[in-house]
Amino acid sequence: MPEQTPEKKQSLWKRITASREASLLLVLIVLCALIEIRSPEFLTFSNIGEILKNNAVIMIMSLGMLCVLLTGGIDISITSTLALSGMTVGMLFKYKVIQSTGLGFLIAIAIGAACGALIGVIVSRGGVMPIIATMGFMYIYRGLAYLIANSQWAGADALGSFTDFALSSSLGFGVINNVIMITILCYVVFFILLKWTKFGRSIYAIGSNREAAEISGTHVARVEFLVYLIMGLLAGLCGALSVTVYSSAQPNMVLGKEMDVIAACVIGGVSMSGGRGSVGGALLGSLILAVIAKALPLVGIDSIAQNTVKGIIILAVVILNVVTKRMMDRSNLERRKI
Amino acid sequence: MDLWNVTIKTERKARGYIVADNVLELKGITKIFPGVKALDHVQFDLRRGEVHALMGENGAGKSTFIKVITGVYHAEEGEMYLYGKKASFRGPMDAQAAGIAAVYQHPTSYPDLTVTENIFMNHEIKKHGVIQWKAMNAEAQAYLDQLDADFKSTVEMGTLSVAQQQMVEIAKAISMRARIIILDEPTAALTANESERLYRIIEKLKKEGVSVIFISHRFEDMYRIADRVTVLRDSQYIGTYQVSEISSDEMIRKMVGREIKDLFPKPETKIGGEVLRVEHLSRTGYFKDVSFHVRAGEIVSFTGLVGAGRTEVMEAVCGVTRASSGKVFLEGREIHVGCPSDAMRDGIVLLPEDRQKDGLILSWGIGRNVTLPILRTLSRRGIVDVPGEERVSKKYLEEVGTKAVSIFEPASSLSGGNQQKVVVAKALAQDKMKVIIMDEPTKGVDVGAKSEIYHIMGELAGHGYAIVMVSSEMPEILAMSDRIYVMCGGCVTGELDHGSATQEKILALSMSKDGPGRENGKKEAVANA
Amino acid sequence: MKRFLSVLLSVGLAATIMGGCNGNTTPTNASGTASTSGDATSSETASGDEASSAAAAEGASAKGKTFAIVTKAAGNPYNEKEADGFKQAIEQEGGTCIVKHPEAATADAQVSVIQSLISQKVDSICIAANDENALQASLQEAMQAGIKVSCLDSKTNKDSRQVFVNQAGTKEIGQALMDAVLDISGGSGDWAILSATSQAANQNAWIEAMKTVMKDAKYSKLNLVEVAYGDDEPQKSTDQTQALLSKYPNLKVICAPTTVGISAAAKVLQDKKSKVKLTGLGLPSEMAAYIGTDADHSCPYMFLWNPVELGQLGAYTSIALVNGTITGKAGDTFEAGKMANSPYKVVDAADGGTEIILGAPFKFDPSNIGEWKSVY
Amino acid sequence: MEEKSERIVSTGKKHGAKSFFSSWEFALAIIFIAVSAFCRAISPNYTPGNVLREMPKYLGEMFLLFPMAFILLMGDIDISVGSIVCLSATVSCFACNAGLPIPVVVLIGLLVGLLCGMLNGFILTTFVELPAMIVTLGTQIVYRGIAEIVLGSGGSISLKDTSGFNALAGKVGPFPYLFFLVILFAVAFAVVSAKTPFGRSLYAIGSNHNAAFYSGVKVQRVRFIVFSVTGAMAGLCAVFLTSTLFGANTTTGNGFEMDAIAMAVFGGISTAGGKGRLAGGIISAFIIICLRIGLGQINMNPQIILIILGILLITAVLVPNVSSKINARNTKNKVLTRK
Repeated sequence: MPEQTPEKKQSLWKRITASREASLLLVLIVLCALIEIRSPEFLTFSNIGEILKNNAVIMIMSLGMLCVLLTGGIDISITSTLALSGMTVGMLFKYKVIQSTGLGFLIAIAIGAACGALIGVIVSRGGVMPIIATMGFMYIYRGLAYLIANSQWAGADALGSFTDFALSSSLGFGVINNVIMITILCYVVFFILLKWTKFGRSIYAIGSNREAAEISGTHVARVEFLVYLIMGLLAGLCGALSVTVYSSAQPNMVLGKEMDVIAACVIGGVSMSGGRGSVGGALLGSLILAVIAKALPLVGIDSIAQNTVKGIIILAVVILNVVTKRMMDRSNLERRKI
Repeated sequence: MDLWNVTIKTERKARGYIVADNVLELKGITKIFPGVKALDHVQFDLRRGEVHALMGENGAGKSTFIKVITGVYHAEEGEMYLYGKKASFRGPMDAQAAGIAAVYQHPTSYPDLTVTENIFMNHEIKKHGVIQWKAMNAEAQAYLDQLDADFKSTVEMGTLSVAQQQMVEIAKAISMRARIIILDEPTAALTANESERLYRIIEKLKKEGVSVIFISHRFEDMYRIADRVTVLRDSQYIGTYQVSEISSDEMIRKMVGREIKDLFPKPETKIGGEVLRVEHLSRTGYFKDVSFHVRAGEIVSFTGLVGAGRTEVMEAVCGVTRASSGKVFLEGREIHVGCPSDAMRDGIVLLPEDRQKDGLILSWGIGRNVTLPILRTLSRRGIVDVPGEERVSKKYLEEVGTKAVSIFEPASSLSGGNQQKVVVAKALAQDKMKVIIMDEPTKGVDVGAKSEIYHIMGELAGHGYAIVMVSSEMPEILAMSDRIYVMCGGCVTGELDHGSATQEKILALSMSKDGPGRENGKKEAVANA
Repeated sequence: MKRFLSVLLSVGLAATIMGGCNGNTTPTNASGTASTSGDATSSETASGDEASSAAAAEGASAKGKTFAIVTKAAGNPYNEKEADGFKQAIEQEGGTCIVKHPEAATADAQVSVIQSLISQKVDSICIAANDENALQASLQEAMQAGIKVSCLDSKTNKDSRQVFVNQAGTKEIGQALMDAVLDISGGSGDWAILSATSQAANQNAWIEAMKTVMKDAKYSKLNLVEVAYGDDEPQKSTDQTQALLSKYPNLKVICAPTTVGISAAAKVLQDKKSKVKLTGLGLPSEMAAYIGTDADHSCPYMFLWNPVELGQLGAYTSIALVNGTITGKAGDTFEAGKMANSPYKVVDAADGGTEIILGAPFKFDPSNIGEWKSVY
Repeated sequence: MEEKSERIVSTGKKHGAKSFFSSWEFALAIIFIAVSAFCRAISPNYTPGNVLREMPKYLGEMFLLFPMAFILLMGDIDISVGSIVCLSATVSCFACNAGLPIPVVVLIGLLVGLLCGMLNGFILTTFVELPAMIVTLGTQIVYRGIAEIVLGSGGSISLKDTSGFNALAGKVGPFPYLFFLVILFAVAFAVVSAKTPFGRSLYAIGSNHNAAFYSGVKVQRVRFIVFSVTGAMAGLCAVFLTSTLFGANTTTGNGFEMDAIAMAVFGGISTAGGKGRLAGGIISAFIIICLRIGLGQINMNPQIILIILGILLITAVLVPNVSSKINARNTKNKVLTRK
């Protein structure tokens, strides 16, 4: 069996292809290198900063989606949750109900968490298929966002000091922009959560074998509930973030981006049937998508072709993964002596 | 050598030494499911360091009883005493905390996670909330070494064979410092020598003063390992006996509630011409150069260790997987089978090993299950003739004597034996059938049903069907088969006929060399499905 | 299975036929419709009595009639202002107003809105089209049903409208924007356009106009490097702007003739303290923070018309069409209440149809932005 | 413990009158009547004529519902249909503007859809390990992307000569052709799913695809066929959409996949596969359509309509689950009290 052949026996290439993260990192590096050759201004500090800042929302939400997918679920309501919380905060600032940035974030997160909790209850207690439950809430939360907006936007002028947050780097010790800093923090927290805490492992356990998890005393319903709550919480945070980053709150914020988040996770090697996937994968997946989106205009591919390229890359990555796995299995079989 | 000194290494508060003689005692346990009484005032007691067998037909309530002990189910009535103190478990966690560990029939493992994680799931080694991977891996490896396992603790569970997975489960039980270990049909999936290894482990545990509850359908298990035996029937408590003082016939009577005359009815059938011939069949990584033939009215069995490639050969013959080389002849004519439907068209029918997963659609009525393969023949102008369909299914289900309320009863509600009968009926319904391949036909089937299935096999042979049986159970192989092919490491290592076959010969042939695991094979079959 | 279908069909027909009988007995008057609509719509449609009281006060040229305005999308303040203006005017004239926002900013969604309005037997529809041709079928159906159809802000093709209420002559807008670009760039250099969706009729028209204006010799030193599309999404607009900046290092001016695009671009430029300057069409309330001539403001000045007035003009046009004052032929004239340059005249439009022009685009600069940002 | 006799006693028809009246489809029929009556009450314009006139706009999406129901029955999902609609609408518009006769244009539309569907099917059956969700997510982006490229910077195309497509939008009395076509397909798909071996194999695959495979169902072939058919139906939907929009643009068919799935699920078809009947999906589709029309006629805020639909969807799934849980508890108590 391949697993029993000692690691050192495997060539470097094998080890890279064996680990999804490693191969993705390779892809990312090659990608960046190619783009850099085409347009040298790509890998500048400011440019990378922009990439991270503009995609912070996707990157953070793919963390939540990672957890959801790990339990074998899915959540397509996240962007609606984002819009609802973001819009609410925007309006609160517009009508001078609140002034403090911190409070704004707290409210956004609270709203997001509430939305997530509701979904969590419906899914974990009500036994509704996640895709259906979240599809329903996708309509509901988006609708609520529109109602709250009541055909108003919160522009830069209305938001006032709240928009400065995305510009300053007070959290990043004056070096790293706040938004990027928050992203990094989220990733650190989730890395620890998933790898080194009981809760994290039970998420994997549920996705890997639900019945076993129940029998061995994992509180499946509770964990599932928490996972959707966390997802909502992150979506809420992202609501506030995208308001500060684009210094405008509009009810149709990031419409349809939930698919990008899911795509990021899947490219990152997260299995949609649950149990498999890692924070590193989510990071690389969302980074690859971000780089592509940023790079296409730079390398002179008409931005009209952007979606096509994105889609093809998604397909290519997942198919490639299957092919390599099959090849490895075959070579293992052939190595067996009969 | 002492198993516990391994666990002492871990800083976890050692439980006080047990003095009570009765480690575990249950009185008047009653468990009720919607519409069904699964346990009716069952009693049970377990002494320190004893192996207590729990016997009974499928559906007698053994598994339910275990789940009550392990806190998965909560009994409506009855008390449980642990070390003399009254105990009631709110959930599995309580049972684990109380030192009760269960190893279930189908290992309840996490295929995507490593062996270490499987062993330490829900009792990870943590330092202020942070999981200590190094320590866990090391400790897990130590347990595996104690059980002289042949795999690493960092391996993914999904890649292990059933026997290996069971070993992990036992390691898990030890890691929890369990004083009471429950083994639910551990030997069902094991071959003779794998079982032997398990027995040794159990004896080791006994010496440590661990009490073991042992569920099995195999009498040889009970006689080999158990001190006392408790029998359940129809969710009722029948009695508890000293194993040394009870004969197998008595046991059968107590379990089945009636006399079973000759368990293996092997009718004398006249053997006709050759029906199926397989020549030099090979599949990379699974089996090589396998040749065999079956004649009409003949029962040919394939045996060998798990992983010898028996199932894989049959799957290749029936088109579940593709063979990489070799020829298959049916009545002298070469046939090319690409998928099961091709095989059925030609008259080769496979009764898969895992009838729950591959044999039946559990949520469907048994009638529909029977007619699924023959719907096209049952439909006029492309429309299924439902009354006709129901007639046919009823006919064949009765022919094999399925016990069910109606043909609309979901397959999931039937006992293992009856499910197997449905699968057989499904095969019989195919009038083209010439060869019937039964993969472990009596696996997880209780004694009563077993003999009935043997009867059916005999009748089929009588009707001139060519029968191939894949089995690991010595008694049935020796009793039922006209010829026996023994496989090992993907090759046929010998062919014995009814007269000359003995347990020793078979074991010798099946251990002539050690073969690869079979799990990947199963996986691929699923992938192709 | 067939049983279910038969159940379904019979039930369906039964219900609708039953409906039919009642339908004939009850007189369908639209104000009644409006008032049954519950709180959901009270925010949008006039509650009947208010309208009638207003009608009593005025000479009531629109009394008892129902006028509908269909905006491009919900949740957009510009559309909202437009609708407000429309509503004010209609209610002053004593008519009933229905404001319809489509479910999404697509022609597809607008079709069902129009269909619904036809069912409600409104007297006129004034629509800001999401697609120039896609609405033809339904709007023609509406006209056949005797409904007067006019467009405002963003036109449909000439066959699917009677007249187009144009916020400002397409030529004038093109001219104004080009002059702005010329002035801000200092007469020469690279400049780019950041538009909304690539199929927005009015955007494309203005861009075309700018290109034609640019043929003039005095713009010869200006070099239009790219037309980018931000799809009226803040994020996409931001990405596109940043892409423009990194692609064309010596870019001088960005012109964004879209309210979403311009505010997104303004933010990018202002945050980066970029030397690139911005102009275009934007809402004062959105843009106030960015307008200024000094280094830390990204937009020296921009243009827009007053959407409220545009809505009002739309309303008076609808009324005029319904009362038969105009038929949509070039040369017709009509009174538009107390509006500035009333009476208005119907003139020939570039696409062969006719249009009514509100006036020249209005320039917003540091001097006047303060007063306007609170208005719209 | 229920009595198990030696012989099988076939207890008559399973789908007896009782199970019919307790079936989800029956409940839906009731809801449908209720909704019609409700709309009738709130809007005086909710007349047969008006409803039939407004319907075609929504009917087109039902072409997606039928095959989507099949896909869900198999436990798969296809979220690329909306994009297929967009692509084949675009292509057929170009074809029409190229002056091809309308039948050819329609065929081209269908063909494009079919090809897209076949590509989905091909990928899914060659790489069986991949979940349909992610594959169709990929193709969703690609198909719309191709449409965007074909449409170019303008982002939209409109028919030069609308006469051909106008003919498609024709009517017999108050009934548009589309209506009859939908009914035709509804019956066809319903019969196939309920009465034919093929339909039975769909349920088999959805319930346990291993067992289906071992029982001789050509699982992958069935999947390929269904996904291809889905594509073709999307093409049909596109053609009729074009006949109302006289053109196509990059937003054409946005969110159609979600609508189709919602209709099916509201109709009692489980996304887990193997459960539900097409009839339910069809009735629920009409419920949703009528509700949209009715609420539209009273000028309700479209966002509120969406919220209502969302709530309906969730409750439709939640209620049966919860009630079954309660039933389970009750029966248990019965047993307890009996002894």
